[in-house]
Amino acid sequence: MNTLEISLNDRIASVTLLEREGNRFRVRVDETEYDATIIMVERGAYLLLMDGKSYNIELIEEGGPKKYIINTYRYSYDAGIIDAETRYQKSRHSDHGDDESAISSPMPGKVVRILVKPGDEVKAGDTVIVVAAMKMESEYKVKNDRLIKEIKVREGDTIDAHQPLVIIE
Amino acid sequence: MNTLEISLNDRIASVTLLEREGNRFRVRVDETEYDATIIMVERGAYLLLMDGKSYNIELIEEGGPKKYIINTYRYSYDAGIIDAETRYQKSRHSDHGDDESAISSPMPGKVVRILVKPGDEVKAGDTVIVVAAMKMESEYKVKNDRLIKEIKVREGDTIDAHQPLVIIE
Amino acid sequence: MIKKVLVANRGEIAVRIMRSCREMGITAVAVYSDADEAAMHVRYADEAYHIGPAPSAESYLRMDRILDVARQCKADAIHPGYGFLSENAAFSEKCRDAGVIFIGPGPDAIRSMGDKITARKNMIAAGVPVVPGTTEPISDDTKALDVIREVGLPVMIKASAGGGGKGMRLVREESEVAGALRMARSEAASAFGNDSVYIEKFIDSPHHIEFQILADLHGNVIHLFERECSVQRRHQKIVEETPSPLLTPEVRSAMGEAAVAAAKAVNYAGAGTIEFIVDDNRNYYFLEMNTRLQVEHPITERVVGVDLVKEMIRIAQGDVLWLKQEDLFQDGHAIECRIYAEDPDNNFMPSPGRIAHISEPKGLGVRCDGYIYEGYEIPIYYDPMISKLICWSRERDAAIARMKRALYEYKITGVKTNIRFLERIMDCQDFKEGKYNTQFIEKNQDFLIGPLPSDPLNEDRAILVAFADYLRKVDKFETKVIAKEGTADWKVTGRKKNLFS
Amino acid sequence: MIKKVLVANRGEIAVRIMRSCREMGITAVAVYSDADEAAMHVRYADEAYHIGPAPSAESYLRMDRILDVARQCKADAIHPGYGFLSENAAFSEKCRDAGVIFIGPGPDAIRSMGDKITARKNMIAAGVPVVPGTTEPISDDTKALDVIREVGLPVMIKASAGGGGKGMRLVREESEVAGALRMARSEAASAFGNDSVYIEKFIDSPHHIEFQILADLHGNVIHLFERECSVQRRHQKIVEETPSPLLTPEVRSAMGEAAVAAAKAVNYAGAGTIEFIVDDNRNYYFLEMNTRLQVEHPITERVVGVDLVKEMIRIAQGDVLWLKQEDLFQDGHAIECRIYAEDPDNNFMPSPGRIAHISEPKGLGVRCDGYIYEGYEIPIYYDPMISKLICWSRERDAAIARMKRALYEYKITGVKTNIRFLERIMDCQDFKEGKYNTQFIEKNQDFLIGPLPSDPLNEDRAILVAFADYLRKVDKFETKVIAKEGTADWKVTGRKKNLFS
Repeated sequence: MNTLEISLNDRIASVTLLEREGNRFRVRVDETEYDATIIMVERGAYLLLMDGKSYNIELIEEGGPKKYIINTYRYSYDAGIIDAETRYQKSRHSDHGDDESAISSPMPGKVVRILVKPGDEVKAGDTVIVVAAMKMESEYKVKNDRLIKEIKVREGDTIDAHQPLVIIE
Repeated sequence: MNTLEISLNDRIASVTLLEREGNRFRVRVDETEYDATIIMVERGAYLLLMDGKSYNIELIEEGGPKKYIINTYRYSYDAGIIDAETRYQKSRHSDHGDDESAISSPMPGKVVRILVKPGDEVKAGDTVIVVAAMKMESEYKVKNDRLIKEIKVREGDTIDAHQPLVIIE
Repeated sequence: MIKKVLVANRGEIAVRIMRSCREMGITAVAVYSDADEAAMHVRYADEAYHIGPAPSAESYLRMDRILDVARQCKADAIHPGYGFLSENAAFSEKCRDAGVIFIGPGPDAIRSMGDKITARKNMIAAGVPVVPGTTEPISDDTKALDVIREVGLPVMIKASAGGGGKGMRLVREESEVAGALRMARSEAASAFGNDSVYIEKFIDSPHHIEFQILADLHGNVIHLFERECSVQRRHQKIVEETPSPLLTPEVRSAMGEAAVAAAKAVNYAGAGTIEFIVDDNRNYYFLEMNTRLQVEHPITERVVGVDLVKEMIRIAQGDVLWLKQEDLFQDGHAIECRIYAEDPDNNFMPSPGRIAHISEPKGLGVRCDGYIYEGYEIPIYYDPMISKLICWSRERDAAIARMKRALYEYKITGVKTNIRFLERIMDCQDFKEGKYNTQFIEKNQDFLIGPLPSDPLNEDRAILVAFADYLRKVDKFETKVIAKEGTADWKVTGRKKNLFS
Repeated sequence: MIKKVLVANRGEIAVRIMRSCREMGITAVAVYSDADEAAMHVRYADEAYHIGPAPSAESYLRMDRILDVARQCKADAIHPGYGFLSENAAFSEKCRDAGVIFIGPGPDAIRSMGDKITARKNMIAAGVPVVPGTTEPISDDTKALDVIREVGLPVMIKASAGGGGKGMRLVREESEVAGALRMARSEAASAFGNDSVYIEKFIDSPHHIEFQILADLHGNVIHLFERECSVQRRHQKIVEETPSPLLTPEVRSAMGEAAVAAAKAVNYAGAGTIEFIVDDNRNYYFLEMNTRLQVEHPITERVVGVDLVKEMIRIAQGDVLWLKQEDLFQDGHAIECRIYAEDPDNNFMPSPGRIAHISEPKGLGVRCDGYIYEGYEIPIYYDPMISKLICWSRERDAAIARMKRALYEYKITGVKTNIRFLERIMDCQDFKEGKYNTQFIEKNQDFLIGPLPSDPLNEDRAILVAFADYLRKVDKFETKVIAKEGTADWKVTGRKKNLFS
C-alpha cells in the first residue's frame, strides 16, 4: 500500500498515492482526493498547480531528510514523513515535546536578568531568564509548571550558544 | 610533489601547492608565487582576497568535475585540471581542437541559407550555413581551410540541435 | 471594473504585467506552453493554465485556446504584452466578440496603423510630418522618376505590402532608378503577391526616437515624452534612454504634439508608441506606430513617474485619463539596457541553456525586470532577451555611471550574455557624449566588439581558484565518504583519487 | 578629490555606500572581522582588510586598527555608515589628526549634539522649539517642583548624562514628584556617576518625525523634507514613510526651517537628521540630532531624487552644495520596511542562521537594499536587520499597494523574518488611513501579532508538496546509485529504503 503518514505541526495526516505520471500526482490526504502538478523549480522551492491555481511552497530540510520546515505564503509548518523507519526510531525515543531539562539560548550573548532562584516553582509560560543577543533581549520561558533546580550562570555573564543556563525539573 | 597542470584556454600552467591553512593558500603558478585567501561563498562563486584586493570569480563545472568555465569580471575562460588521470585519458584521444567533421547547430532551428555545395573548397572563417533560432540568424563558419563533402539539409528545413548539417573534410 | 486579467504572454513582460495586477488587487492568470511549466510567469500568477506545445504557433499564438481559457476562468480582460498577439487586429476583434476586454486598441486602430500606406495617408491628413515621397502605390516608372526628382536622392523604394526588408531598394544615383524599381517590384510580387511599391526619401544615419502616448476611450490623448532608441544592432534595439540627448525643448514639444495628433487621427485608445526617424538637423518624420506596450516602456515610467500597465488597465475598463499633459514632466534621466542570452564574441549567437548562478543588480535608481532564476533552463523556442536593466539618475552622466555600476553587479553564469558588451557601450565616447545615431554600433564596432587584450595576472587568479576548487573536491573525497542523504541506510566507500603525480 | 574611501562598517549599509563609491569612480575599501570573511561587503569591495575577531568591540569599533588600514591602503577618507563609530567624536577627531577625511561632521558638532542638555541649550538659542522644561541640570527639589508646575504634568525626569532609559521617570501626579526625583537621581548616579537630572514635559503618544539635512563646509544648509518614523516597536523603527501623513505644507515648511537652523547652530557639516516629536495638534519639539546617515535615508533619496551618500562624499571633499533648497520638492510617496531576521510569533526573538533560499522583490518602484545571499550565515554578533525594502509610487495608497506586492514577492527561508508581520502593518486600518503615532503597534497588537486562524486546505497543500519531495528522494535512491562527483573513481552501493509500510 502506497500509504504513509505525514505530520504537520500537531496534525498527523494519512497520505496515499493513487496515481502518478511525471510531475502529475493523484493523492489522497486523509479524506480528500487531490489532482496536482508538483514541480521542484529551485532547490527547496516547489510550484503546485491545482484546479488552475498556482501556489509557491518552500521546503527546507531541517534535522534530517524526512523533516521539513514548510513555508506557504502565510504559514510556516514543521513537517515530518512518518514511514516505517521513522516509526521504528520513534518507538525507541519517547518524546514529550516540552521543556528540556536545561534552559539555554540558541545564540551566544549576555545574561541580562535571572528571574528565579533554585527551589522556585514556576508556572507554564513564566519567564526564567533574559538574555541579550544580536542587540535584542530575549526572554526564555518554561512550557510547563516546573521546579528550578540550579542556576548555572550569573547576571552579566557572557554565554555560549546551547550552554545550560538554568536546570529545571 | 604537490604539482599539477591546469589548462586555461590555450595556456597550460604548472601549479604547485606550497602551503595551505584553511582558506589560505600559498601557490606557485608557473614562475610566480601567490599568497591568497580563497573562499567558496556560494555554489560556484569564489571570493579571492590577495594583496588586499577583492576579486569575485565564478566557476561552472562543464563536462566533468575537472573541467570548468571560469568567469572573472571581464574574461571568461575554459579551464581544465590535468592530473594523472586526465593525462592518461588524454593520451588515448588525440585532440586537434579545430573543426569537427560535421557542422551542426547547438540549437534547433531552421536553415536559412546554405552558401556552399559539395566539392567547394572553403577558406578558414568562411560561412558555410546560416541557421535561424531564437528569433536570430546565426552564421556557421569553418575554422580552417576545408573541403565540403556533403550537404545533409536544404534551405527551409527544420533542424534539431547537433544534427549534422554539412559534412567537411 | 476589471477583476481578473489573463496575461497572454510569457517571460519578463508577463511577470511585469502581473506585478501591476497584484498592486491593483486584480487576479492574474497565466497561460503556458509545455516549455514553460516551471517558468516565472506561471510561478508568479494566481492561476495558470496550459495551452499547448512549446512552439509559439501552437501555444502563445493560439487565439482559440487563449480565449477558451479566458472564458473558462472568467477573466474580464486579456493583456497581450508585446510580441505574440499584441498587434493582431483579429485577436483584438475576437476578444471583443467573446465579450472579453482586450487591453489594447480596437481592431480598426491596429489595422490602420498596420498597413504602411494607410498609416502614411492618415498621418499626412493629420498634419504629422512623414518622410517625403509618394502617398499612393506606384506602378508607373515615369511617375516614379518624377517623385524621385521631387524628393531628391537618395530614396528608398519599398513594397506597399512589405515588411522584413523584402522588396526594398536603396537608390543613390538616378541611373539606378529603373533597375531598382524593376527589382523591387519583382521581389514584392513574389513575396507578397502584390507588386505595388512606394517611394520615400532615404534619411542617412537617422536617429530613431519614439513618443509614448496614452489615449482613453473618451478622446483624451496625452504623450509621455520621448525615448531615444538609436542604439541598434541589426535593427534590434539594445539601449534606450530618455530624454533624448538630441532633442531641444522646442522640437520635443512639437514632436509630442505630432504624436498626440497621430493617435487622435486613428481614434486610438490605450498605450501606444509613435516612432519617428530624425535627422541630425532634428527634422523628424513619422515612421510607424506600435499599437502596444513597448519593451523599453520602463524608462518612461521612471522619468515620468507613471505605471503604464496600470494606466492601460484603467483605460481598458473605461476610466477617464487622470493624468493631465500639463502636470507631466521629465524628472532626471533613465537608460535601459536589454540583457540577452547571446555570445558577443561569436557573432551574437543566441545562448540558451541552464542558469547556473545569477546575481542581479540592486540599490538606488536600479530596476531589473527579468524572469529567469537559478536552475532555470532558458527555452530555445522564444526570444533570447532575459531581462531589462533600467537605471535612473538626476543627470545623464550619473545615470550612465549607475548603469555601469549595475552592469558590474550583474552576474549570470551558465549561459553567455551581452552584459560586458553593454558595458563597452557605456564606455564608448560617442555614447558618453550623447552623439550617436542608428549607425552607432557599426561606427564603433572596433571599440565595442572583439576580444580584450590578454591579462596574464587575471589568468593566474582564475587558475588559483580552479586549483582551490579542485583541492576542495579532493578533500571532500577524502573526508566525506558518507553521502548526506540517507546516511543511515546506505554505505559509501570512497577511494582516494590519484591526486598529484 | 576623494579617490579612495574606507567603509568602516558592514552589512547592507557598507554595500550601499560602496555602490555610490563605484558610481563616482572611487575605490572602495572594506574592513572585516573574522565573522565576515565571506560577507557581501567584502565581496563587493575593491579592497578588503581583516581587522579582528567577530565581536564588534574587537573589530568594527577598533579605531586604531581601522586607522592603520586607512593609512596602509592610503585611503583618502573613511565613511562610518550608521552605528559603530558613526557618532563617535573621538573617532572623527582621530581621523582628522591622522589626515584622513572623516565623512561626517567634525568632533565638536558630534559632541555638542551628543550631550542632551548642551544640545537643548543650543536649540533654544537658535530658536528651535524644544520640549518645555529645564535648560539647566537640577539638583534642588523645590526648583524641580517649580519647573514642573510651569510646564504642567505629565513630565519626564531624565538624567543629564543619560541614555537607554536609565535614570528616567514619568510623573503623572504631583504627589509622585518627590519620590520620582529621588529615584531618578539615584539611578543616574549609579549608572553614570552623575546625579543631575532635567525635566521635560511628557508628550503622550507623540509622532516621531525627522528632517534630513545636508550642510557643506561653506555654511550652506538645506533640508530634504521629513520622514515619518512613528511605527516603532520597543523604540525600534520598523516602517518609515515620506511625506508624513500628519504634516501640512505650513508645518512642514516651518519644521524644515527649524531643522536648518538647528544644523547651523552647531556649524554642522555633512548629512544629518533632526528628530522631532510632534503631538496630534502638530506642535513639534526638537528631540535630538543624529549626526550621521540614517537607516531610513533611502525614502528621502527616492522622493527628493538625491543620492545622499554621494552628497556626503562631495561635502567631505569640500565641494559647495550644488542642490538649492528652492529646487527641491517631494515627488510622490515612499515607504521603507525594515526586514529583520526575527520571529514575530516568538516575541520577536532574533533568528540568526543560514539562508537556505532567497528571492527579493523587483520591478517598478521597488528598491531592496540588503546584503545576504543564498548560503550566507547571518552572524550572531551583529544587528539582525537583513535588508530594507523601499517602495515608491505617485500616491500614498499606491505606494502601500506596491509595498504589499513587494512583501508578497519577498521570500527568505532558513531563518525566520518579520516579513509577514510587515504585511499585517500594511493591512492595518490605522496605517492605511495614515492615522498613527508611536503607540501604533501597541494599540493594534491584536491585529498585528499572533497566530493566524488555521487553514486546513493550505495544510493539505503543504502535505502534498512534502509527499512529492519524499517521493523524489525515494526515486533518487533507487535510480541514482552513483554519486555525481568522481563517478569513475569510487563505488557507491545504495540499498533501497524501506519505503511504504
